Amino acid sequence: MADFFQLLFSGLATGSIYALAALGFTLLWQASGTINFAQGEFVMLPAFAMLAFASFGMPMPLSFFLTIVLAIAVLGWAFKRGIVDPLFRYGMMQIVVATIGLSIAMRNGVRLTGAEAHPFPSLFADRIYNIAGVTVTQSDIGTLVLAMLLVIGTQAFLARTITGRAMQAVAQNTESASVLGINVPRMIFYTFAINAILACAAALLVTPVYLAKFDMGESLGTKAFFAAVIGGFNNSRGALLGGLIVGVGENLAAAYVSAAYKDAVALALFMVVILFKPQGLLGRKEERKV
Amino acid sequence: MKKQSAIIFTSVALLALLVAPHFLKSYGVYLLTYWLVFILAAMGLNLTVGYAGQKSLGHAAFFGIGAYTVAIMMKAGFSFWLGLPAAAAICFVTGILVGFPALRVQTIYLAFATLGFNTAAWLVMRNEEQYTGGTFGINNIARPELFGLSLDGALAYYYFTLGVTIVFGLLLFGLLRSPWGKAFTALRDNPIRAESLGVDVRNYTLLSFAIGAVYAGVAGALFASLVQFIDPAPFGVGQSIMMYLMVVIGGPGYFFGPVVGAAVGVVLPEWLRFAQDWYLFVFGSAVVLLMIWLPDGLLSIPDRIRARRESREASAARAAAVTAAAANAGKGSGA
Amino acid sequence: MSGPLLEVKGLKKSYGAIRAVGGVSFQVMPGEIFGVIGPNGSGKTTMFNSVLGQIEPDAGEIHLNGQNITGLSPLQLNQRGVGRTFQTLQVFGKMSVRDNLIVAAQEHRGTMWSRMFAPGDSGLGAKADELIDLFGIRHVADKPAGSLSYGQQKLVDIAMAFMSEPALVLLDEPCAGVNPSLVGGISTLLKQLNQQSGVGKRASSFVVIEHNMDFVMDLCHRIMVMVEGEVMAIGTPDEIRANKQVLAAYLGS
Amino acid sequence: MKKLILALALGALVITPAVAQQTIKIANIVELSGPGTTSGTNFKDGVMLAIKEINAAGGILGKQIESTTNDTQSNPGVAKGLTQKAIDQEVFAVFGPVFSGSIMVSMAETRRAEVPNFTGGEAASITQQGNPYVFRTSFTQATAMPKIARYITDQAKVKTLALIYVNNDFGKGGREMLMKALDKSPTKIVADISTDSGQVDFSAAVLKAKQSNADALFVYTNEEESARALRELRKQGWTKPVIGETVLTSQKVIELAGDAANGAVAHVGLTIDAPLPAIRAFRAKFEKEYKYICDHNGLKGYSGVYALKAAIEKVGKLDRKAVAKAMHTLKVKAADQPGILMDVEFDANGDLDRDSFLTEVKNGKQVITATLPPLGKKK
Repeated sequence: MADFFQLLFSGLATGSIYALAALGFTLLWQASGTINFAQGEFVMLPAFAMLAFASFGMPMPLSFFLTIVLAIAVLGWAFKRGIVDPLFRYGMMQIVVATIGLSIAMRNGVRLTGAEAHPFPSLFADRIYNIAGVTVTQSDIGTLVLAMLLVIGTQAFLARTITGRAMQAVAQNTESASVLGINVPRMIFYTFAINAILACAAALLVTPVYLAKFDMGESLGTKAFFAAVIGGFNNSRGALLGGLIVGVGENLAAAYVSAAYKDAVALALFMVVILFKPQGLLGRKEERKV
Repeated sequence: MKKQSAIIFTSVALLALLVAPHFLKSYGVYLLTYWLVFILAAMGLNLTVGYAGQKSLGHAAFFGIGAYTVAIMMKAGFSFWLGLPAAAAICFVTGILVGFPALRVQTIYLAFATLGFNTAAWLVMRNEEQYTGGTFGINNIARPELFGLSLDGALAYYYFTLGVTIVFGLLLFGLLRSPWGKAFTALRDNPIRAESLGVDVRNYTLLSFAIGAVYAGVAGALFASLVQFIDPAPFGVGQSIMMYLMVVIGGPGYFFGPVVGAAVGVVLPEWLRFAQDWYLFVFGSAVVLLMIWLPDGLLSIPDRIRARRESREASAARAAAVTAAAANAGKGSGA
Repeated sequence: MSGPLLEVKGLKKSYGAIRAVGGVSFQVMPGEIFGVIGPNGSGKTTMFNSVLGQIEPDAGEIHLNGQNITGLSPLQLNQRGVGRTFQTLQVFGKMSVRDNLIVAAQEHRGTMWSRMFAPGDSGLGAKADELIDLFGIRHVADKPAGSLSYGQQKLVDIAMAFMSEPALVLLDEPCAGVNPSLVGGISTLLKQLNQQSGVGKRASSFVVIEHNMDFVMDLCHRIMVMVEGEVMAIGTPDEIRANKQVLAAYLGS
Repeated sequence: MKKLILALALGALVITPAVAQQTIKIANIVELSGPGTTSGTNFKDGVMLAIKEINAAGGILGKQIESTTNDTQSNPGVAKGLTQKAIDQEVFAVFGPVFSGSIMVSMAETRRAEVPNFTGGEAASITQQGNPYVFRTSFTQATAMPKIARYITDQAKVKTLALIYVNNDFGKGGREMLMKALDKSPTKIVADISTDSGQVDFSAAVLKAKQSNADALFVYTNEEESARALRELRKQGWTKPVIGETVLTSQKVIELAGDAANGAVAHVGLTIDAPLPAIRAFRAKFEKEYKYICDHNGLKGYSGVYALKAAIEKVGKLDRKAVAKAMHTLKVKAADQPGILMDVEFDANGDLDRDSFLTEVKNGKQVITATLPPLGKKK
């Protein structure tokens, strides 16, 4: 039984990381119908930016702050203006292809600085706790708690603040939102900015484990994508649920089913969700338009 | 007029394809063959995505199924000529099965479902080692013979691939000109209206997947014999996304879109190698810029020029009308 | 012998607690133009969609030529000779006008397999030309349908419904959004089509939903008035005009 | 941007045909993107450093080495084309690729064109096909695994062993060779645990190893995954021996795993931490040139070029066939050819053999605990 909880807890810690990246997927999808295939790279770039600032001797909090500013400008504003805005009216195909191109460019651009994995300072002390036979590290707990707080905080922001509600109104119905006098382009930009900030936060939390490497976004992006679909692409809470399900699912599957097919469990769930509840476990149904 | 120029253009391109390899060394011939293989695969995807409007991100799975079918059968001692139709048949059936989700879900959800199928197929290729060789892959896949002629040489295999591509290209062209082509397009543009007009949405959806899958399967079979080695890596989701990119960049729903798109996906990175370390960065950026510049694909350029000319003429006509009206009004007030 | 072409018996449909259609019955005779009017929310569209197989009714039966067609899919209905138009524009934007017309009837020619690699116009070229001329859209016949003006697209949309020479055509607000100057034209066209002015090989019946009262009164042989999911009256235009109850419902009590 | 223009200019230079026979052309065909990037980059940098040194010292037989580098994207289909391109350009030898799938296709091409091909791959099957033009730059798994198996059985006295491997050609090849080597020994493998390349969470894998109650654990994954596995082992309180091959005690793993790497034991064919002056000097040069510490792949590329140099000098002329023939049974002494770093011996298959080391991580440093003689000498 302790073994089970060991797996469960590790899975939750890993899953909360997926959730954080998945949240960005769902936010962008809701606000602008963007499926960002460069989402993993959006986490990788801030990790390198922080390392770069730190290498100039800046303290971590300052480099984190500067990275956020930079990310809002580049991953938020420039991404929206340069890629999403011109392609928005053409639909999903074009944005998918453009973000694929973007991910190739980002990954290989960073690769030019080196193909090595770099260690990344952890926010948490290197301490291990033993609770009833289950060993957890401080970073497991810290990552889980912080990631949950970020997801819940984003939720609260969207639900409780005027700006957040305006953003949700835009996500649900752009036309009526603009009739209500909401500045739609600005709200969409806010969503992109939040996505950029979340990416920075995710970078801070995941990089100590994933290690700063040019291709770290690849597997993170895929897992987050699965998580977002399972949870519900148009629901931010779904991202959390989806992330945790994928994280826990692959651990339990590796231990109790087959390590080689551990991804198949998340995959099977993914397929079932798509075919029988395509809006995701927590997503709301989208009307099929004639 | 448009038809004539298309015929001239096609014949010139064909002639170039026939003559080109004689001016190239083996690397160039290999690259051209590689390109042809991807043209064939992308043609199939263009039918599924570009004409029938079914968003598929699982095309590389069919490509892999075709490749593994031929490789495994040839290793078991069967001829390539048995493997090729087997690959096509297996892909056809799998394509129909994969089409069923498309009857339930559309747009991005369909893309997700096909992506899931691709991942599942890839896991099988990697894990079922006794059949597929797992991550070691299958090595020394032979090239076929045709009427006693060995296709082992680079040039012979190139012409063989070219021949297959042309035959399948003509078949697709014939299909798209037939009522089926219209039915697929109707399905893409407006499935509900199509059904109310008697278009059997279910059959055409499934067939759009199945026929697309056959093209990918045949391409996969040619790929296995071309590289003479396969492992699961080139049949993953990444490859599906690349094929999707080829279709969209070339111009979905344009018959020659895959030709241009596969050139971007296969030949462009090779050509960009002069940029050395930067080449993939340049490639990725080029894709982004191309998409922003031509969201409907490279082959939309003529349409775009025509549309621009027409709108210019229309606005000129409008301006003339306004001037005339103003002149009339002037007269009226003057009187 | 000359029984009703379409017979709707006791059709009911509710959405949760809201009753959309509560027991509607009517008959449409061969060759008849049957109008359906009623205020918004009176259940016209729900009734329409039930007949067309878009939604499944809770109760009631629908018969075509005496055959029960309740619950058949739009595809099966089309195969049995039911055509329709939609309230909003539903042309295939990237196909030419001519191809739009051809695709509207090609599935009635031969089997699916016989159409594979068959000539692109399915032998429907002459038929399409006939309708193109009738509808006066010759000058745009080779343009993509999506590039036409709204009125022109509406004409294409209506013409498509007649390509397969259906026995019954259901028209959902054929004048919605159309320039008033074109309304009269559509009315004339529909009358011509109804009287087989060289198009249909047999008399076809129409069911028309429309808000434009003049149009309905001018076009239809009989009219059904629906209010709150019920049939208030069925009769000739003159009878309906004289019906006090209808007037009250329309002018508001 | 300047870099790009420079690259464009360089590209143009590469395309212009070199003056025949004045230089020795070498093609690097390596993984510079995709999953093999780290290995490929290290290998290429090693090759380039050797070329630079040799050219500065007057070249081989007085001729300068000229090199081109191309990225296989870790894709055999691309590797095949690039090998043909190199052959079209009439290179004297090909270096790379490192991934065994890619080398399988590239060596078929080089064999046809009779061009010596130096691979960084460790899969046993590469040299089992009777291809006279393919040469190793390191031990094969077929050489390394028996050495480590001997250690596991005889010295560590392990009765039951758990095995964590990465599910790719590298991991699976090593797993097969280890199983073969342990087949007749008293050591039994009691847990056989597959992990994915790029895997992040090793809790399930480590848990399974723990549940098997094995005396020791063998970890055979790439650098980052090894580091994560070591961390997870420490977290879950694993106290039994952790054994590996080459990667596990490498500098990169120690850097990434931190304290968790302490105590790990591995057999290393050629290590950057070997207490040999030649290797120390190489390490310093490499770090100065490329600003990172190279792994065994860098050593492979570097020493591979020197092996080629030795063979050409032995033949005394630029004749591919003769050089390939000389490579078989070539013995190079570090005393004569310092760049080879350690005495090395090639056999008739193109495999090489030499001393190797048993290493352990102590206080965050790789320490050599024993030097193992070549496998062949014991026979």
